[in-house]
Amino acid sequence: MLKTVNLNYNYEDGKVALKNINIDLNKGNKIGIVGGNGAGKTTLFLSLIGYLKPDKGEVIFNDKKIKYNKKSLRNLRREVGIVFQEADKQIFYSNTYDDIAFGLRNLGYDEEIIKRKVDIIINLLNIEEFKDKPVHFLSHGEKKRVAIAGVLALDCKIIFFDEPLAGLDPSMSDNMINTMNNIVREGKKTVVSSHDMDFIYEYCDYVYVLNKGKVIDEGIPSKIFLNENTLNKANLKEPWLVKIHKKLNMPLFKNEEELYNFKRENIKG
Amino acid sequence: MLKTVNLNYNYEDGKVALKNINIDLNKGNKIGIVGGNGAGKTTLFLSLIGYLKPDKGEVIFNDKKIKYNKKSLRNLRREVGIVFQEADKQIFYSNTYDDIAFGLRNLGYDEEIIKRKVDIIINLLNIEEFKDKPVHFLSHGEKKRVAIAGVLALDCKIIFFDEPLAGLDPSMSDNMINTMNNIVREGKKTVVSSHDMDFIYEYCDYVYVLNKGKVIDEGIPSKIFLNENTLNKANLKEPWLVKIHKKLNMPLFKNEEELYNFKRENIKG
Amino acid sequence: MKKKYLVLIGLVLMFMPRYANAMHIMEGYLSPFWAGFWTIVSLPFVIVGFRKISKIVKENGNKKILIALMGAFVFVLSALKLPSITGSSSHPTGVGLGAIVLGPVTMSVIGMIVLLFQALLLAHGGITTLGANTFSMGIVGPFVAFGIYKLSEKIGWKKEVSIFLAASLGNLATYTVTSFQLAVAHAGASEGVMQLLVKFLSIFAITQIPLAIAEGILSVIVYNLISQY
Amino acid sequence: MISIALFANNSFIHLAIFSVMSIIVTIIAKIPIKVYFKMYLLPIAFILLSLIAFIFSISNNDITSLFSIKISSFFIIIREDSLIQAISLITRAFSTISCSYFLILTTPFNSLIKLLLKYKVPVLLIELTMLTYRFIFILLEEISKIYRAQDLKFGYNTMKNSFNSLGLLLRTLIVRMIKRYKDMIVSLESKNYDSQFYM
Repeated sequence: MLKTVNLNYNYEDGKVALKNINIDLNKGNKIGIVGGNGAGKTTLFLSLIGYLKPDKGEVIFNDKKIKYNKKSLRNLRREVGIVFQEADKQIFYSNTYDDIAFGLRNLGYDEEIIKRKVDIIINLLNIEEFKDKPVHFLSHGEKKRVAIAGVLALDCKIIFFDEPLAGLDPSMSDNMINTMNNIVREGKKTVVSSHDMDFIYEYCDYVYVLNKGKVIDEGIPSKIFLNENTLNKANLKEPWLVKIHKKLNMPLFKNEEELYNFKRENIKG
Repeated sequence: MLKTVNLNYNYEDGKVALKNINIDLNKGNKIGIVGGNGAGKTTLFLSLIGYLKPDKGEVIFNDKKIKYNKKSLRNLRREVGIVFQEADKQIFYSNTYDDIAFGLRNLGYDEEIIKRKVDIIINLLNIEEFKDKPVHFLSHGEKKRVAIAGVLALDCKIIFFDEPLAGLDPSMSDNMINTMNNIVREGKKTVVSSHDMDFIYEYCDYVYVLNKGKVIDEGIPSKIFLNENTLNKANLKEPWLVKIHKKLNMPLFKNEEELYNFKRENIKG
Repeated sequence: MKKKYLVLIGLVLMFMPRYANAMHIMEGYLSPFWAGFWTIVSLPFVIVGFRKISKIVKENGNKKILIALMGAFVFVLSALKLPSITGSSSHPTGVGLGAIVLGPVTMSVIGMIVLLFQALLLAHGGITTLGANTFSMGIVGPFVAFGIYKLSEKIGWKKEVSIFLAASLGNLATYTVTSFQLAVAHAGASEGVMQLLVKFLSIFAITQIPLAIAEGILSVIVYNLISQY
Repeated sequence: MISIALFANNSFIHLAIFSVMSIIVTIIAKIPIKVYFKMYLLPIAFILLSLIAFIFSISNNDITSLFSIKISSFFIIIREDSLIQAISLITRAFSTISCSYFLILTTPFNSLIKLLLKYKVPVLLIELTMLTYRFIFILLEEISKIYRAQDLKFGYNTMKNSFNSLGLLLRTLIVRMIKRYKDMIVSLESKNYDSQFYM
């Protein structure tokens, strides 16, 4: 659906930001993009939604090269949305409803349809409790949910999340992960960037590793995170489930539940 | 050195922010303050440095109640500094040296003394490599170190860190933890708040758990993080070392190294 | 809901200058006649400014964000304490810098929006006196600041001098107009306009002249810092 | 209510309005009395300052005055009519201020926007008002955090430091504002912004 072919992007000062990037978002429904700060994750996201025009190479959407005119970008962005790290930079209304409806109104929907769509999203994301509060009284986690709602309302097929867990406490993080799982269950695709390797390891079904603007590795998480070479090169840490696999001779659990089940079986046995 | 007695602080609207807080920073040199967003961690920090005046109760510094006049606050803040979460909001100069010297210059030191003090700190924090770069070219992690340098330059005995690892990638996080360990080795005290329980568990030697403005538990990390009741109440997660202790019948390792050593011994045995 | 508004007030009280040297005419200080009069006087300027802004945002819709950010900036500036020689503290108006950057016509609209929020959020000025305050802070202040800036540029003075004069005289002009507005509104049989005006000017001068100087100095510092960047 | 307060010329009506408003705000809307009266500190400063001008006059005689002090050949006097005028001004000010506080404390901003729409205020002006409102809170939070960090490093302990720190504060704010502007444009584009904020 969305992929890149030999994508190259240079900053204005000529420095290379992205070099020969080939990624294909068909490889999974929970795709992770990992890499240190400055590896090029955000630049890649912005290229994928057509905001940055590559210097070389293409972004392919539904088997067609994307064009950088208003109409085709508009079509792209109906299907591909992005949730930025700082909610305050993507909420423009002090009224939650208006903000969620913003993207829909830009597309010229009828108010009636908008209301229906927004209500569904408000329900889905559990926003009802605070939907009448002015935005500046919302907590960081609540604002993030409003920002996500604004993107979900557009009924995008692919949603990018830039550091979705940044600044969230453990319980809000769980909440966010739940929300993202629900989105995938609705048949949508999520693409996340994060510094939290435990989260990436458990959440994602396919991972791209970026380092200095290049994809240095890709594959399913268990493959990526067992490759010490990749982790060292990109300055990443092993998720703890991988650590106990390697150091304690445990099986490689995909997630915590597997570990708990394993223990139970062991006790039974 | 610094402690509170029945500290109470209410927001302007009368909402309780801190309730009967009794904490004593003599209990450790790496003290952790944990709790969900909105539990009152930042408010507590600001009360401890005299920026917020409690509605009831006291802050005791060197066995004396702190007074809220200019002179005594000045004395307090020479000894107690705080590094905030967002580096961009506490770095004001485009030149690293000037920024580190900011506090010292405000106190009216001679330029010569300032130079000596700043050079020591630059050395300690290993920021020589980028001390001549304009601040806006520095990475997030580098900026954070500059912010820390600005506080350390004042020769504070106690330094608060509000979410020191927020937004840092794994390798920058390691760097930050190293820096904090160095600071403790210099005979200073660090007090940290964080959402990262793995970090708190491994780094701290004493932990206070805050929930809705109250201290609901305190003690050494292994005590706190084994208490499921506390963790549930404050919506915190178990560190993974605690998880493997409980679920896999492993000994309770204080840090990763212990686990690795254990493994080696096991292999030998 | 009410609780939430309290948070807002908390925020506001936190920023509220401890000693207010109010520049704006308070709610209730003008009779309906004068409130209406100054609204009508301000209207043409606001309309011209509005037309100009309409043209700007038609060319580039993103400029709406920029203009609103500027408005918010002027607002937070006015919520800031400014060190002043008299020992009290008060706020800068931001009128000088704003006028130099955006032009005086645009400032009239931004000034009006800012004044509306100062009345609503800071209880500073008032809704019925919005017209009068727009005239002094949104129109006369910016025009004087801008005029002086252009003039001293033409004479060839140093940029710092131009900015200092523009910002501080813009500030002074605002308070002079405020005094005049109060004087004409309250002149009666016993005291003439001139008598009242002299009294207002001399009382506000004590607080306002140091403040105008402070704003001038601050504007120069900000200008220097930004051109270094 | 505010227009009654403004048009009325009777101090008793003013005091009545003031009392009713204060009671509604503190008892029915449950705004703490302490906070409510703290809000009056600012207008009181202005009122006191301007009252000096209203009440005291300089004259070369003290024939019509209620009170006078002689300073060399002048008298500083208080005239009866100006005192009456001042009292009526104070009561009017208090009653209109109480009305606007009532408005501030009980009307959500969005209802205000709806009102503006109803009265056919140009849409662009409403858009700008709405955006400004949103950004005010963002910038207030920013400025308070920057100010706090400076204050804790002794940035405001002398007059000279204060000017320097304020300059740095504003520069930091402006730099961050420019960054914010750029990021917001990206976010607007991703939502197909067509130069219009619909309400």
